[in-house]
Amino acid sequence: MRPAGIPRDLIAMRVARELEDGMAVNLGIGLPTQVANHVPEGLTVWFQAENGILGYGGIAPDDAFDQDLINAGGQPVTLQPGACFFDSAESFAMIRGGHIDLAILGGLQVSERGDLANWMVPERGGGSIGGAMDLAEGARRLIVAMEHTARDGSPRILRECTYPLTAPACVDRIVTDLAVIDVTPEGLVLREAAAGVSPGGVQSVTEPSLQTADDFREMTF
Amino acid sequence: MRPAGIPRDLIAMRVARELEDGMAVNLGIGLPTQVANHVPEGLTVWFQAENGILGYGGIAPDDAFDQDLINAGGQPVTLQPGACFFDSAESFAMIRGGHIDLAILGGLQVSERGDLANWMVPERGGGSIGGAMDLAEGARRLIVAMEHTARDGSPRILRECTYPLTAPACVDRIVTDLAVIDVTPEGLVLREAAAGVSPGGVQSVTEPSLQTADDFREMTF
Amino acid sequence: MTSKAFLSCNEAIADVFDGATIMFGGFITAGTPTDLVQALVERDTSNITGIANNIGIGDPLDNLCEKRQLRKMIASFAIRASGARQSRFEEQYRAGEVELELVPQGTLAERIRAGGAGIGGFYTPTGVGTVVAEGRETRIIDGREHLFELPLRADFAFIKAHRGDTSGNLVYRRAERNFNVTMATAADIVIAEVEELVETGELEPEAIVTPGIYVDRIVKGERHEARWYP
Amino acid sequence: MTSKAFLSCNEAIADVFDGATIMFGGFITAGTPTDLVQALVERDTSNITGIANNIGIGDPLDNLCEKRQLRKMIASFAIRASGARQSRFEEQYRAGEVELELVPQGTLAERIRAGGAGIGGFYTPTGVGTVVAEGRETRIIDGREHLFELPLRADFAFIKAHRGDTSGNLVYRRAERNFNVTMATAADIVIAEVEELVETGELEPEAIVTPGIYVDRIVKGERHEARWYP
Repeated sequence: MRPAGIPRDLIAMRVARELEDGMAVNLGIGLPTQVANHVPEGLTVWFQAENGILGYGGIAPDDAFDQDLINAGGQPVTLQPGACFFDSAESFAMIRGGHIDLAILGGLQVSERGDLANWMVPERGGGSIGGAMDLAEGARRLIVAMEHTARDGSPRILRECTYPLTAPACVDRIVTDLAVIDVTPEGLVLREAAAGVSPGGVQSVTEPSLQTADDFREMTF
Repeated sequence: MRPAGIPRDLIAMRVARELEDGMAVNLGIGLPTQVANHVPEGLTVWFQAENGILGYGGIAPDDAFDQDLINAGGQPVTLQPGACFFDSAESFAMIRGGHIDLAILGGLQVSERGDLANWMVPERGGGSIGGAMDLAEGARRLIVAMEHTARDGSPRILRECTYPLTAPACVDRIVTDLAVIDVTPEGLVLREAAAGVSPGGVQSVTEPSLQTADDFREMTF
Repeated sequence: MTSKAFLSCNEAIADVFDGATIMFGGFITAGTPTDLVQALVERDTSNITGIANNIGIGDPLDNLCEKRQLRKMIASFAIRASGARQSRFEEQYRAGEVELELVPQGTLAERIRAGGAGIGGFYTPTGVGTVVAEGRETRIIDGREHLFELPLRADFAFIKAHRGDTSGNLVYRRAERNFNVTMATAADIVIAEVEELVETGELEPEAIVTPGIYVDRIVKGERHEARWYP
Repeated sequence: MTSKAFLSCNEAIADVFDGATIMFGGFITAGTPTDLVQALVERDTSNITGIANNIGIGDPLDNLCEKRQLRKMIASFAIRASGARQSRFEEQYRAGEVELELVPQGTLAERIRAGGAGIGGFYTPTGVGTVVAEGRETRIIDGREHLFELPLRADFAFIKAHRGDTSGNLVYRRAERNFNVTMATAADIVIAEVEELVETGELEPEAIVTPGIYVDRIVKGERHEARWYP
């Protein structure tokens, strides 16, 4: 049986602990978006929206909706002091040129080599690439934030992705409702697991084999 | 003997008659610069300086020198209503992308095919390309404004340029102190000559043979 | 100078022809040329190839599907990976009635920039090792694989800015710039919709983002309060 | 957030090493990082490869030639075609003491942009059929010959803006932008000199031209009235 994981908001809080002062960070659509609401006290993080904002704050309350002040998912956002605007070509120059310290993207599947698939469910067809391929190639560090398993309980961390890739070998760390897993040249390393979840519990819903880190510990937020 | 030509300022005035309302025009260093001071009454011309200005006016009086408001030759300029600023990458995107209707450049030599040499005198070495190569490739129309002959009286309009090229087959029209000559697929066509100068007089200081246009006439300003 | 101002969107787009390729600026709710697109819907122009970042539920562009005016879209965001409500474009796409060329957003922006900047082509690492790279020319530069990409241009660009002057200079509000700025450089005829149209000289030179020479026609539209559809 | 402000130019450039490649913003008198260059002269750093639009009489960069700090310049404007007075750079160039790589200005700007934008290389028609093309890879695209150009990056960029905040956001005055804006994206360490240094939040978001994340260090310099040398 699949171990019980932490709620989505706690995944966002765990990911938010990866933020460092002064970082430029791009948040993908969906779960990653919530990270903006959990920036640790005292840190300044420059959230970049690929539609042309650097320095947005959290998601804006609904009654403060400004159609010209949205993130790449279309959600209304607020502005921090020092924010600025630019066009899409400049925005992707920033992304492709390695100026984004950290991208936090949602995932459908991640392979043991760190291949990411997050833009298309083949059964459903179509798909939307958006900025994901550029971010996966261009960001200095890439964290995938996702549910550990698909709705039917099948693993999303696989030996090989079966969905079309966003980029090969691009993921550095995976944060799920069950665990924090690093992609390393030696394979996947389990660094943390949710309270009450054992390494064996994580492995039972993960296709490739996980090494348990020497300093393996419980996820904290 | 070389026919007597018009003064440099009249060359600039003749070139200024090529300006049309709303045109984006880049003026090269030297003689072309003076064209900005002869815009026909009632026309709005957008002078582009490749260092990042669109919409400068004439050369500024010396006591109005602003080091941040210079043309690509370093000369102080004034601003017209509707002027704007941009960086060098954007400026050359504008030039290379075909958004400059007319470039007016100085010349050292022009060939009968319209090759231009204007950035280096081999005897002197070194040379400075500046924006000339991009302008010669990118502007929709290119007029060369120059003295008809070198200081020693030798022709500057040649069968082949002997100086290093700025760009091959880029010149549309040549305006000199003696004549207005078009580069056409059929060769050089003499359209106008300065008052008192005959087609034969122009030909005597021009290496390739000139066809005289059916509507050949005296240069006016 | 002759003013570039047009009195109505209908007049500003009067020569848009069947089969035209049209770039549409805007990103979801920000910087969308709503009135120009509506005029295109009313004009009934058909067989359009559209180039835009996105087409989805609530986008004015989706209205072009009502009378099947679109032949093809080149976009980065068109079909949702999640199973939410379908746009009309998505319905027509799934029925095989409209073509879709999906392009990574940064590659789309850079191809348009190249089209406007006289760049013959460029290499990007984006898309390497994905379906985007299938059958495509690649090159190793500095040890890293890159895809070769060609410039993109259009017959028309419909763009939106906050303020503009009668010479075509444009100023954007907040995140309105997105694809508008680059598309203004890459089409034969560029038509700008602005909320406020002022005389030449009223915009601060340092504040102008799109130089007027890029814009052929400018027309005052209305501000449409747009909502986000999650 | 930790402020990026440094108290002096000397401190801001303290880790510039012998043999470094340095981009210098500025175009003749506009947007030149005069105080940073002067600090470099005083620091005696040697064997520098400089990348700049121009080096000539009256340019602060020419002062680097006094103690022969330059090994090589990559520039578009360095040696005058006319026979006017020579800069120290020109003297040393003619004596074979310093190297010069002359690049068309638009190609120089675009190569720097590519270096900052993660573009692996690009094709430009500029330089085809000239000495610039000698021994170079060319390609016919859409019937027109193009040259292949590679990106350009540096260890450091010294840039100048009018105002900046302690997060590194920059605003330029008039034609100050020139190469400063693009160079800010293409060096490992970017050091900005500004005439006025303000707190983060004091600059209007729409007015910021260089986003702060590109700038590593910012220092207040003096305004130097520069003159044009015809």
